[in-house]
Amino acid sequence: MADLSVKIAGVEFKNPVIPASGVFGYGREYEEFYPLSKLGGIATKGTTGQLRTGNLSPRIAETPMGMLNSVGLQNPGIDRFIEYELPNLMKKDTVIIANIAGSTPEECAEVASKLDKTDVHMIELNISCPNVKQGGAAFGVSCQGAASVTSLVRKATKKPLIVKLSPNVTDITTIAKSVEAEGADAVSLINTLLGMRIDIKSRRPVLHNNCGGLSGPAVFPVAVRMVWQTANAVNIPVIGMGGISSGKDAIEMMMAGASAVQVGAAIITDPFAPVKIIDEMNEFLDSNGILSVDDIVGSVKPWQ
Amino acid sequence: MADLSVKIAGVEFKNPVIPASGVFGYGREYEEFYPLSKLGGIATKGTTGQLRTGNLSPRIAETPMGMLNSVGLQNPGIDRFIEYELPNLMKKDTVIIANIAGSTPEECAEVASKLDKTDVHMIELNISCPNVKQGGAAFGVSCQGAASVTSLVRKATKKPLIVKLSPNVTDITTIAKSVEAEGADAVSLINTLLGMRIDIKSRRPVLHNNCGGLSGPAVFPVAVRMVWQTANAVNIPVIGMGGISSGKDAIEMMMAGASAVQVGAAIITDPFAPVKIIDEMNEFLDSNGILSVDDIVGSVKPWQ
Amino acid sequence: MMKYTQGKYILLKKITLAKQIYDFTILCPDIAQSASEGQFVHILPEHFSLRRPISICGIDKENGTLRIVFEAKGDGTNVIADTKQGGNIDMVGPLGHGFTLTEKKEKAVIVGGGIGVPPLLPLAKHYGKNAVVILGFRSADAVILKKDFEQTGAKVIICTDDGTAGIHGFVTEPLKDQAASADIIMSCGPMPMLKAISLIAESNNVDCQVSLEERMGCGVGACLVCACKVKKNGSEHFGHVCKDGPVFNSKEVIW
Amino acid sequence: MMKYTQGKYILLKKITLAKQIYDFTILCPDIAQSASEGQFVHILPEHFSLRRPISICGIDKENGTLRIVFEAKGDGTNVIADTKQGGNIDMVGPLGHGFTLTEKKEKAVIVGGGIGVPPLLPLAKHYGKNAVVILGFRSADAVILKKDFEQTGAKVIICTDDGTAGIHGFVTEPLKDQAASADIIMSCGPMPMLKAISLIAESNNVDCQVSLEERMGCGVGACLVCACKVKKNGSEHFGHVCKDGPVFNSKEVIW
Ligand SMILES: Cc1cc2nc3c(=O)[nH]c(=O)nc-3n(C[C@H](O)[C@H](O)[C@H](O)COP(=O)(O)OP(=O)(O)OC[C@H]3O[C@@H](n4cnc5c(N)ncnc54)[C@H](O)[C@@H]3O)c2cc1C
Ligand SMILES: Cc1cc2nc3c(=O)[nH]c(=O)nc-3n(C[C@H](O)[C@H](O)[C@H](O)COP(=O)(O)OP(=O)(O)OC[C@H]3O[C@@H](n4cnc5c(N)ncnc54)[C@H](O)[C@@H]3O)c2cc1C
Ligand SMILES: Cc1cc2nc3c(=O)[nH]c(=O)nc-3n(C[C@H](O)[C@H](O)[C@H](O)COP(=O)(O)O)c2cc1C
Ligand SMILES: Cc1cc2nc3c(=O)[nH]c(=O)nc-3n(C[C@H](O)[C@H](O)[C@H](O)COP(=O)(O)O)c2cc1C
Ligand code: FES
Ligand code: FES
Repeated sequence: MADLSVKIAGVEFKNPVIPASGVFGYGREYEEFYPLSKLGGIATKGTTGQLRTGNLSPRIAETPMGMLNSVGLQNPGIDRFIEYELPNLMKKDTVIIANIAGSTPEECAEVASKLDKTDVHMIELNISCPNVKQGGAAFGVSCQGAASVTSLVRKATKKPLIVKLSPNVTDITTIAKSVEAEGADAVSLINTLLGMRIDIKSRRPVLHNNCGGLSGPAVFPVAVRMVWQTANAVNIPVIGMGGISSGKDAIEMMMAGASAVQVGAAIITDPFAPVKIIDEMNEFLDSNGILSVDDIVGSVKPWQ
Repeated sequence: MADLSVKIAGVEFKNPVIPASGVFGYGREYEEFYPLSKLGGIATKGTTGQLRTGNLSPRIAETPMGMLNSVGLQNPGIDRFIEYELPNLMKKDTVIIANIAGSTPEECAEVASKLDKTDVHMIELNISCPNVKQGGAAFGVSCQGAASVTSLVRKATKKPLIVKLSPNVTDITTIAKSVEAEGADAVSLINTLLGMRIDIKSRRPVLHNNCGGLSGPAVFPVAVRMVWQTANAVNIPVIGMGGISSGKDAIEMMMAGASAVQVGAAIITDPFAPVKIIDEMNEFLDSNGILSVDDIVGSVKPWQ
Repeated sequence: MMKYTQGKYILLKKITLAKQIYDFTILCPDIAQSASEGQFVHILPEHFSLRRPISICGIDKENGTLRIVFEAKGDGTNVIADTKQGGNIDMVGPLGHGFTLTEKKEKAVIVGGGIGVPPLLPLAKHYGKNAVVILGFRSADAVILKKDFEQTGAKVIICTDDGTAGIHGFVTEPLKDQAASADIIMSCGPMPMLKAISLIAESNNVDCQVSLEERMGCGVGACLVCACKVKKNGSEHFGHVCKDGPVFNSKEVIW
Repeated sequence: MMKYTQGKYILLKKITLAKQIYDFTILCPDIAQSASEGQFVHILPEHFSLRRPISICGIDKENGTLRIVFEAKGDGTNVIADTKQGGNIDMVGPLGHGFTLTEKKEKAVIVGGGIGVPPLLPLAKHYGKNAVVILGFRSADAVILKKDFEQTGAKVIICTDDGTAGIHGFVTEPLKDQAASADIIMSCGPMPMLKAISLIAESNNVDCQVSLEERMGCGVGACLVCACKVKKNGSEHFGHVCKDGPVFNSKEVIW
């Protein structure tokens, strides 16, 4: 058994596998499959200042080796999260990462400052959602937008702060550097790629929101590339995600430069995905004589 | 049999299915499978001012429902293309689209002006390749880069000019609008998404170029979204591509707003892909009582 | 104890009931043990990313089997339909909030439409001779499970849109005759049918349970993709078909 | 006439030759008819995007069959290996530029290493008793096709890395004894082996043909992904393994 533990921004993880925000709710449902203590950590559903009902259904569509979703940040609001979900999660012997979002930098900061007073281990700031003050463009698609929301949230909390980046950008490294400069302790990537499907019989977009976020194995090569680029551009740890569905995928993502990985779509396909991934990582490390998973982080040897 | 013919920038296509640049060479090999006259058109391998040898091998990697390539514009140069390949192609009773590229706007313009004196039907300007004058960033990732190369090429030729857009951008519609403003007669999209795979045994990137371009069914939802956005943003025709592998995919892309489609990766998987796609489109149109393929272009009814 | 199970289960028996309609008996003792009426299983077609929700049509706890009846409609259900007898079915279950059974002696009017019919069979079994079952189909060749329903002792009324079998017309006609004397109405089928039925139930002041459909992701209530608007305690909110449903009290549904 | 064919062909016979090494006989009259020594077929594993190039190990024009022998190594070849007898193989072929046969009466020294051995069998058949075949394997349990080569009448020399069968050592040792008297050398196997062989051929001034490998896309020469550097008429340029090769004159190869 290899040592799977990793440390990110001062927080110890028993292993580097974390269900991604949005697919795992607050863990209650998956506890009916396996103990949550098996997981390295849990990234909770994105939480905003107030309750949000999200988009109209249908909210999901199948794509080749992937899926589109348009849930749209449905959540009960930060107060309810802190009161009802967080205390339960904090008992589960795993790292709890509260994923947060908002329509304005101020909303994000307010949510963060409420979490600052709780026991939550880390905060993950999702900057892929539209900034209403900037005409609806996502914070995360410009350096300025990303920096301004990061800076405000950074002031609102002393908790380890992960900023989760959008892949729908020309150069993700410039965004990563600007959130690093504003005090992010880590970055996580990738959020979903914007996509669309049309039902050719009804000529309607499958998603009621017209467009949605693409995730699953289809996006894996894009995610590996962005993680590799970002890990080479910043000095803070990178948490990698996007299409990971096996232990080998997780190993590949860590070799590209990720200090830990998140697993999203794969859990929708197979609820046991994260525990299988942990087992498969162990197997790979053991059969290759690698003693600690830490040793493979960023170990890819690029061609010159 | 529905009417499959379409007209783009004044050029008549017998059907809207065109092998994409790079997968079909100059058609010689596929003529050993079926007559090229079955095809709506052919986009030839990207041609530059001089011979190019491309990148080192390996140049291809498998990904979930897709592939990465890093051929790197290997081609014999424009003079050899005009002398040896074009005359042969012009006999094939199909629309010939010469795909061109270069390291500087001037190189692109020079290639275009040489083609201007030939019988080629259309020119497709690939702006996804690095602009050496701008530190190696692709022309196509900034409005300015895209506009400047389009403007120079526009001056060099009276041929119908298609500008082929890169998907590796924050907002493809702004790029599309800027090439429209410089006189492009049509835009085609998407080129490949930048991706990477690592062989976890050797810890080497699978591609000798480290990164490569992702194409195939995996990217289809991203392509549909970008075509839809672009068709709604410009007044010139859009040629859609990215992951099309069936007649239904082609229909979906056209409903999203494409006036014709190109097929790349699917031909590598199945050499007969384009002819199968033509047959399947016909079947769909017939069984749905649609008399002309033109009627479905942009016919998606988005949710409000 | 864990409530949900996931695994690859053996397809024991495969029958074709009508054109593109399959009847599967699957060996899955753990799921069968805890399954109840109106719940569903979530099946992964090989090489797909999303599971397909299929209602439970029969529960045999003794033999550890479940029965499902489904239509091979699109790509995914066609792949499931291609499973060979003896082959594997990747399944998560039992999922969802099913029908709430009342006492056997009550008069239950059970109304099904098309491929919404299968999940109602266990209800007919429960209420037996006290049940009136009204089943609507497109035409005679689409009629399924008639014998199965008759064997429960229930009174079975068949309707077809084109009159090729049973009553010519919609299920709502016979329902109108039965609703006044009903203690409870339970239904599954297309949305317009469910809506019409719930109006009849309401006007007769009879409790009514309906089974809804929505596109699903996780199937367990975590990913929030299967949202549907529901009224509860006067206020509107989003329920989730996979966990709060698929069966809802008709008064909760916002049509 | 069309030169290439693509289709789904029936797997007539499937044998396991050694651990993870499969021997397939495929009914494909159109491909068999035009196939020649050293060419390959391009096989699509179900649900994959890229085909796998596999050399032709036997051509039976009369019965319209091809024989291929391959190792189930990675994901794709494992899927191909799972094809059941009677099942379908999606195949494009015959592809590539194969070995250039000289007159039967010449002394051909044929050298194969590991999974590079199968494409050499048709050569041994051609040269028969005038051929000397030197085959290298990891160990005794990896030896394949020994009997097939012996049946051609050729002299067969087996080498193993660990000495568990035949000569203990590399194929280059016996080759050194044979090269001086050879009219031609033909080889397929790992790159370092091919390089060593081509050096021996050169120092003995014997013509040498080697079969190379490169990752492939289209397999027909159109996509340009299988580039390898070659020398021709003194100048370096990119050849393409799928069309200009897989067999090259060893003097053309840039090692
Ligand atoms: C709770 C529940 C119980 C069901 N029980 C049965 C049953 O017993 N028998 C039966 O034949 N059908 C049943 N259905 C409908 C069945 O799930 C769909 O017919 C099936 O998912 C369609 O998949 P496909 O691969 O054929 O279609 P595709 O068009 O390939 O599906 C694409 C996506 O849309 C989803 N989708 C398409 N139609 C529906 C639908 N009507 N409801 C939900 N998702 C849909 C698919 O699950 C998939 O995610 C039930 C649906 C739900 C929600
Ligand atoms: C002309 C030619 C003839 C061949 N003949 C035979 C044969 O007769 N018997 C046999 O066992 N093998 C043969 N090979 C090697 C065989 O093609 C590879 O072992 C096979 O492609 C590996 O696929 P995979 O799915 O097992 O591996 P994966 O690792 O899943 O493959 C990933 C990708 O890399 C490619 N790839 C991996 N290894 C090789 C390789 N060595 N050469 C080319 N592409 C590779 C695959 O084709 C695929 O595109 C031949 C290769 C070439 C080029
Ligand atoms: C149904 C669904 C809901 C999601 N909700 C959120 C969210 O609330 N906040 C967030 O930051 N990311 C959200 N994501 C994005 C994922 O956390 C993850 O970044 C993305 O899906 C890529 O990983 P994957 O390919 O493993 O799914 C969601 C993804 C899915 C599929
Ligand atoms: C092997 C390969 C080579 C390519 N070469 C070129 C090229 O020379 N010029 C170009 O504009 N696009 C090139 N492309 C991109 C395709 O033309 C197309 O835009 C892209 O692959 C998306 O379509 P697809 O998913 O159908 O493959 C190439 C693609 C592949 C797979
Ligand atoms: S399908 Fe995930 S919450 Fe219902
Ligand atoms: S594989 Fe396409 S050119 Fe060789």
